[in-house]
Amino acid sequence: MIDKFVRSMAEAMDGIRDGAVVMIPGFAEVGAPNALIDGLIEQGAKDLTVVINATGKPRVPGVKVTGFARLVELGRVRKVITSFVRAGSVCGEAVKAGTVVAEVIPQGTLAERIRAAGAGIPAFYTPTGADTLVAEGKEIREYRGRRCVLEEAIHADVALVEAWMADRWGNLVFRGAGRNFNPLVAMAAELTIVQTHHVCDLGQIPAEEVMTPGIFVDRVLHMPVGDPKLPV
Amino acid sequence: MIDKFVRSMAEAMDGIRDGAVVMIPGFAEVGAPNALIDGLIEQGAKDLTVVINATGKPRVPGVKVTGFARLVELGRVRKVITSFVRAGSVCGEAVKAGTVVAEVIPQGTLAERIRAAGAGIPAFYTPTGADTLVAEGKEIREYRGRRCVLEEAIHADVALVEAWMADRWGNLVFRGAGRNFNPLVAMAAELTIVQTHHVCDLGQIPAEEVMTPGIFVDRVLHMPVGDPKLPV
Amino acid sequence: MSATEQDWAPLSRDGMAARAAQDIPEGWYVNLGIGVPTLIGNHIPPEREVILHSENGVLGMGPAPEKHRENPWLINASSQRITLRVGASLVHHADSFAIVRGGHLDLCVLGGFQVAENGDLANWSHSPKEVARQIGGAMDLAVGAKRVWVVMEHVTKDGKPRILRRCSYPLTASACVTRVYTNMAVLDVTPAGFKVVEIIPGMSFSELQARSEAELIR
Amino acid sequence: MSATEQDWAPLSRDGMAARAAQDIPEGWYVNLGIGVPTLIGNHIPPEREVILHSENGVLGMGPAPEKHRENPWLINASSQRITLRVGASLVHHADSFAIVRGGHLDLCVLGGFQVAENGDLANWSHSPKEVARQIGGAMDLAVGAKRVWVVMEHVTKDGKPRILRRCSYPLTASACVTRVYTNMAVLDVTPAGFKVVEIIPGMSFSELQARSEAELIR
Repeated sequence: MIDKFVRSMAEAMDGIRDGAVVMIPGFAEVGAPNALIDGLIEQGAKDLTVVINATGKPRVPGVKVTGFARLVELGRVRKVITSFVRAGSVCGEAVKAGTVVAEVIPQGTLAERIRAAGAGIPAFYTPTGADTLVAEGKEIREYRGRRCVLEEAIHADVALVEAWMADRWGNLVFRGAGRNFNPLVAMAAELTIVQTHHVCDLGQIPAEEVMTPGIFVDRVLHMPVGDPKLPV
Repeated sequence: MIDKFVRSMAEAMDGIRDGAVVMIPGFAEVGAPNALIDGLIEQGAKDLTVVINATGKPRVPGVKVTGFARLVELGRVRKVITSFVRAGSVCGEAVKAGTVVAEVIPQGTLAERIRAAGAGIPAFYTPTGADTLVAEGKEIREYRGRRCVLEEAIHADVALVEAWMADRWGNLVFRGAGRNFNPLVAMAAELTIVQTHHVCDLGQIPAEEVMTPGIFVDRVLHMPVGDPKLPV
Repeated sequence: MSATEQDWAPLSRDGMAARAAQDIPEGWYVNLGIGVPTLIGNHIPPEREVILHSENGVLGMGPAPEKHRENPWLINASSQRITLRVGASLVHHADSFAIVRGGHLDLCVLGGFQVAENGDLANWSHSPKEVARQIGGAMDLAVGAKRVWVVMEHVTKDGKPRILRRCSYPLTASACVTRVYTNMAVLDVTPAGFKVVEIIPGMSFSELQARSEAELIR
Repeated sequence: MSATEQDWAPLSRDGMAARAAQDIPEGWYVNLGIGVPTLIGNHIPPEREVILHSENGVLGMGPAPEKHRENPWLINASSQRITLRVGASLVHHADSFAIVRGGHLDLCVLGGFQVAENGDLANWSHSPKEVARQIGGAMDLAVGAKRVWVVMEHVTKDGKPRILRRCSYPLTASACVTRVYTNMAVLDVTPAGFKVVEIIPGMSFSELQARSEAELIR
């Protein structure tokens, strides 16, 4: 019997190596796999490349640094591929100090490069970013009269995913705007680890309503956490 | 008030021009927009380029030629982009006779090229087809040690779509395996025309369960037809 | 009235948003960028069906939720809690940006630092040397939408023009802007340059021109 | 027994399918091609959870439906009516081929005309001059799946070998096949060439070699 559920965070995080490329979805805390990020902090892998849409808000005095920013603060991140690095954020400071390398790219290009990895597309052209700083060093070709940039797929070793519902085959459903990057990173990683609010019996999710088929999922941890909070 | 419903087939077909590129989804009749194909036959546009996964089974004596094959038989199709041309089919005969040009490509490449048009990707690399006849004349580049073929997006003037449910904004739900190419062609065409089995009030389809958002849909015709038949 | 006294008042942020909202017809699919563009949503009458898109996968945003009736799972690209309109749909990020990049949005309205007379837009960075880079979805929107409008103050806080012959800040996209709504005027980007559509009451063409680097067309 | 008398019987189509089915472990995601490969599904015991994919967007096919209980909306890539297994999911064609091309299938099993010792596969056309071309999903599957097995008769109807040094028919994909199940043997494609895994009872290695163009490795 296929059973992708794991019983502990340690089991969920097992085997993540130093130097891994880790994808972290979520958009302003909605759909962010915060429990798994904490698990990764605990697990200890370092020298990570993290693929994440936004690298965090500016530090607020008195507010504890958590999540991805905490991973950066602990010196565990070597590189970040992202669409947002803010001045005054933990990551922004680390980039300024030269301890973290940032590849900052358009959000749509980020999403498409992740999907491309999952779909077996090694590279694609896009007009987004042509004639801008993000095209520097990239190949340009004209299609239908528009200059387009050649962008490569972003593959990951590990994806951390937050689902609303999951079954033992790893079929997933996301809630509201919590879908965002979750289905994409699940496709793009060698090892996809899911935290889920709810556990379903097999078949409880109708075939038409599965948002991420279990083929993209390796491990599922039942983690009934609260609703997402707005970032401070 | 936005209302994408049209009241007649003539209204649905209005403005399709000679020389148009028309996408026809469906997989062995499941999800095939047969009523709209009949409408197109009636409407009269000719010199068409048709993008369709399979161009039909061999002729069976005594069985009436319908659908796409009928369009070919009437001499209305100039070119077909497809993954299947069978010997002895109406299309196969037309290709042999030189009256129809066929571009036969891998099914996954076909799906991805259609999606690419809808997603604003003018071209992409894929290992599918490298070292085969379908790579002839195409650019090859190596990624991760594999030879990859450069494939371009396929845009359409018109997409014909079969939905199970639709609302007045054009939000669509497909049934079973009837989804197949339908959501893709809806994205890739300038004009997307839908036939739907059922009409829903706005809001009846939960936001999470919309399979094709109305932004990809221009016209919807209520066409409660029977279940798909297996091809002869 | 003496020549030095001004007989006009620039529009407020809400005033600019209201002005832009007037020009958005029913049935358009529209993405409203962060800042003043987001305010436009408040000025579209609810009976006018304009379908608002947000980069994080929401199509059909409704008005802001009432206090204590917020759904924490529904936010927009500005991380504000939102409601869904009846008829809304939710998709993942690649599908959401397929909407943007595939040319399906009728309009996106963005904030701007600078707009050039050829339609170049700069709205994300003041210098290529800046370490902090906040690109987000702006480059995708600027390239992908059928029309790109910019809403911004006509001049900077210290009075420097933003309506330029050529942008000095790093570009968001080239030749993308079709119209600009400022606190002083509405300008169309045409092949010949900026064409003035309207000026706020009391301001003359030459007063507007004096506050613009690019040459304006009447 | 005289030297001309054969002491062995080649496997039937079902025999080949049953043999291949033995080697598919629980938990694998598998695409079964048209023809004999499709029959493999009948030989996987239902309690062994193998998840079958079909190109038209089905993941988790179950056994064939009972007569008069068919769902006309559910078919496989061979246009046969199917059932869904509890736990199945349905996706569109681009997502279905993302599964294929993105390397997510543990295995696809294809029919073949010819397999070469370097793993080249020819299974869709007898000549580049053929007008009728039926490519379907074969090229995608051959390139995309983690493992590609081929099930085919060891020789053609007129006795010509299909296990070759080099394919003479147009390729489906190069260097993709990892294992071949014929009606006479199971062969692994290795860097050194075809390695014989097993031969049907009664057939000798030299008898198998005589029916193969490529040199076989014991």
